[in-house]
Amino acid sequence: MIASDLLDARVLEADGQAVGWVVDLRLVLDGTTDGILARPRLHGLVVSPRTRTSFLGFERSDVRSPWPIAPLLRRWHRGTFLVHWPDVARVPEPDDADHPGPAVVVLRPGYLRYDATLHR
Amino acid sequence: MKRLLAVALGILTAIGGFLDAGDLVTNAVVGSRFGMSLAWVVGAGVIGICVFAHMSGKVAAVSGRATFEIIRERLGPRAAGLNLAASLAVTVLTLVAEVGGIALALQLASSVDHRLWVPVAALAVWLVLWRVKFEIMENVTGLLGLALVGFAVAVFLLGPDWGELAAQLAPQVPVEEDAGTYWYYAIALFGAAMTPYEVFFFSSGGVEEGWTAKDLATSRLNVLVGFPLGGLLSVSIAACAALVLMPAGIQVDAMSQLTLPVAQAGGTLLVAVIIVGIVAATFGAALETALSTGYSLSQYLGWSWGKFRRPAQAARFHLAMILALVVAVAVLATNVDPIAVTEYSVVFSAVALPLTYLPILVVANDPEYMGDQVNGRAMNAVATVYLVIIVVAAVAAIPLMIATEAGG
Amino acid sequence: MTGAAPLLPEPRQPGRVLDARLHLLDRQVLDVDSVPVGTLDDLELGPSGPGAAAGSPRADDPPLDGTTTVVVTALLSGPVLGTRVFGGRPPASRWHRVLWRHVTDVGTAVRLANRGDDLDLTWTERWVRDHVVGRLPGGRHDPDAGP
Amino acid sequence: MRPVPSRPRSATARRALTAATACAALAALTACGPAAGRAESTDALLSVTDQLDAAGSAVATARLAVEARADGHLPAVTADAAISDAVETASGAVHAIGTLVVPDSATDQVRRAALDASEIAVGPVASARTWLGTSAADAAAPPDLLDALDDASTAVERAHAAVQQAASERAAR
Repeated sequence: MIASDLLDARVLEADGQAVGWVVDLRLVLDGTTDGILARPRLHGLVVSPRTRTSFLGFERSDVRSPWPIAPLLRRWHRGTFLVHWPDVARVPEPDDADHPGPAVVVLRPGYLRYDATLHR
Repeated sequence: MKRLLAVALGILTAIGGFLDAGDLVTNAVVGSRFGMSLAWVVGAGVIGICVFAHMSGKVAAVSGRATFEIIRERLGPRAAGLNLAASLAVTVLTLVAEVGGIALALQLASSVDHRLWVPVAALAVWLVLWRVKFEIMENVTGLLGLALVGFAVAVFLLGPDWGELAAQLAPQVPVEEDAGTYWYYAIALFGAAMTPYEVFFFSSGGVEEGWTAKDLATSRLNVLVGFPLGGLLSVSIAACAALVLMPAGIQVDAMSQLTLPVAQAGGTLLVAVIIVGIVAATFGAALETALSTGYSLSQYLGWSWGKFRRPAQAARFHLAMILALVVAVAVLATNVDPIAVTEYSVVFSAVALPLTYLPILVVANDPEYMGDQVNGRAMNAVATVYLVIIVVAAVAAIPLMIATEAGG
Repeated sequence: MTGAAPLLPEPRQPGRVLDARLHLLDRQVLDVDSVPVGTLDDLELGPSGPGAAAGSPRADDPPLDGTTTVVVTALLSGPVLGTRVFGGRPPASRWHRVLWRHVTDVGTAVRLANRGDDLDLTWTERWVRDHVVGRLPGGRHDPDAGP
Repeated sequence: MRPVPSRPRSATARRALTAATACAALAALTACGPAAGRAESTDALLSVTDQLDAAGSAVATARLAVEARADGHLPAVTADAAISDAVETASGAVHAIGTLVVPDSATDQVRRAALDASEIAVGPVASARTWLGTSAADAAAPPDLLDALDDASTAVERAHAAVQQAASERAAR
């Protein structure tokens, strides 16, 4: 699997209800040490209910300037949340020639939505 | 002298933006058709490029990341790729104009047909890119380009009625021109002042010179000396044209016409100085655009780049510049008018400028890159006003170009 | 907000938190001498465990989902860029991989412990050097050494 | 010497394209032939004025260069470059007016007069270049050359006025 298999994929709840798109992958460097750094573990998916584009990340940071770009983008991405990886039931199949179409991530029933803010 | 050399990067960058072959002629066209009534646009452009270049220089000095690296990081491969395509179109079109412009300028001093000068000019540009150290390159072309101060001297020697000249400064559409044409030229001048390759060159030049956070003062000095000087010279050219060519009923369409007001003001000597300045400016702009081609492509794709490395250690970067020069010579071999080529760069600038400005503004506010050197409130206020101006100008550029038939 | 329940606070994580797109993708990858070797075009993800990063992932690898712990095994560069721009997915055989264990730092750029020339992904640079630029006179001239 | 007098020529091409588009649009909208014809002829006249402007500008450029050269203010090679650019602009204007297709005979009459004026302009500009080549350094400009340039300038201005008058009459109709 590669990161872009997941990025921009549509996110569905178990009953098929669409909840947004994967805009980013949350990684945590707490795996076993591999070389110098710990190996990044896929901790969860950052899901935006409105848009696939999240190139500036204002909705996840505490940066409020420059006004009005930062507040506008933050507003545009309001409702962005984090789902933990164990709450993911199915991911898009790579090289899936039998099921062409938009890539889809399906969440487990009863999944939890966490705050996606990054703390420095 | 040392102070002067410290600002060579800013001077060379500004020359490439305000005084490249296309702009030399455009400034004279504007002066001969609109008098001084568009000088305010140059003023607005100077402030804009100062803000823009200051932020990109600061990001390069503090984070070590040049502008196109930032564009790729913030915009991702698609939007950055679009920007890359548009930026390459602008830089290569300008490079074509500059190689042709060097040849035209040499013709003014030699009576040898400019078509014969084209391969010589391209080879000379390549040799400098290949062999000359970055600092020597910027110092020599920057200092020789200062000979264009001759245009400002010419304005004084022409002894104009200063009151009348100042009265022309008010923004107004001359009776014999229509508003669409006026605004088309306003956008062309603004776009020329704020061409994206200036910040690619300026920020990468900072990296070439090894700037760190300690060099922020140098960066600021470069910005505050270089761009206002470039703006002043470009207004001087317009003033020369307004004083001599406009009353004579001359429409500027060739570089040679730039020498006429200078000859009237200061005679053969000043003409010689100006020709040296034009050769240096077009040569400097050719270096700037060729390098910007290499910088933007390398930074987007993660290639090793820079004149501080041996060419073999930045092989693809050098190959890209060689190919750009080959393209320039090939285009000029079709007998196209090198000055007319730049007319169309307005279109590509309209795409590239907002896509370059936005990521720089965003990163200049990001503490992960800038630490405590993030933009202050005043800087952000000015920068945001200019973001709006840039977007408006970009949206208006193409319809105005079509409506006025490129200012025809 | 969207009218949904308020979001749960995210517990503090025991290690450094990085968001792939925000902190890793499209950053410059620099070698041990700070020479750019590529951009980080994509990340390879694989199941955690010994030997996970040893070979390229294969088509018959079990599909990954929330029941498996997934880690970043390698940085990808090269042809992956084309598919990120235009869509699609390159075959795994065409990925240029740099194993995560070579990464020494993630900042405004990603730094590696290796020399760039030792990596597969710089083969075009070496090809241009050996066949074009290095062959031109002065191509290996040090700019600091004077003319 | 500039390779192509591209501004005037390409401007004509662009104008022709715009005219064609405008025509098509008008015809489609109103299905009214005469209206399209009128737009076409006004456009042609506009194009002729532009070319006359270019010819006048070339004459003025040559005159300024000759004066500066005679006063010893302009190096010979630079004056030569300026005047040869002017020759090219002037002959470009003749070519453009000469090949312009006009919709009716009245417009064609105006066009012919403009063509004559622009042809008159080319002569003195070209002879300015000849003078530059033959004269000893810093020789005073021969009065007949300056007179010829002035005459050319007057001829172009007169034609310009005539075309504008024709255009305004056309518009009034």
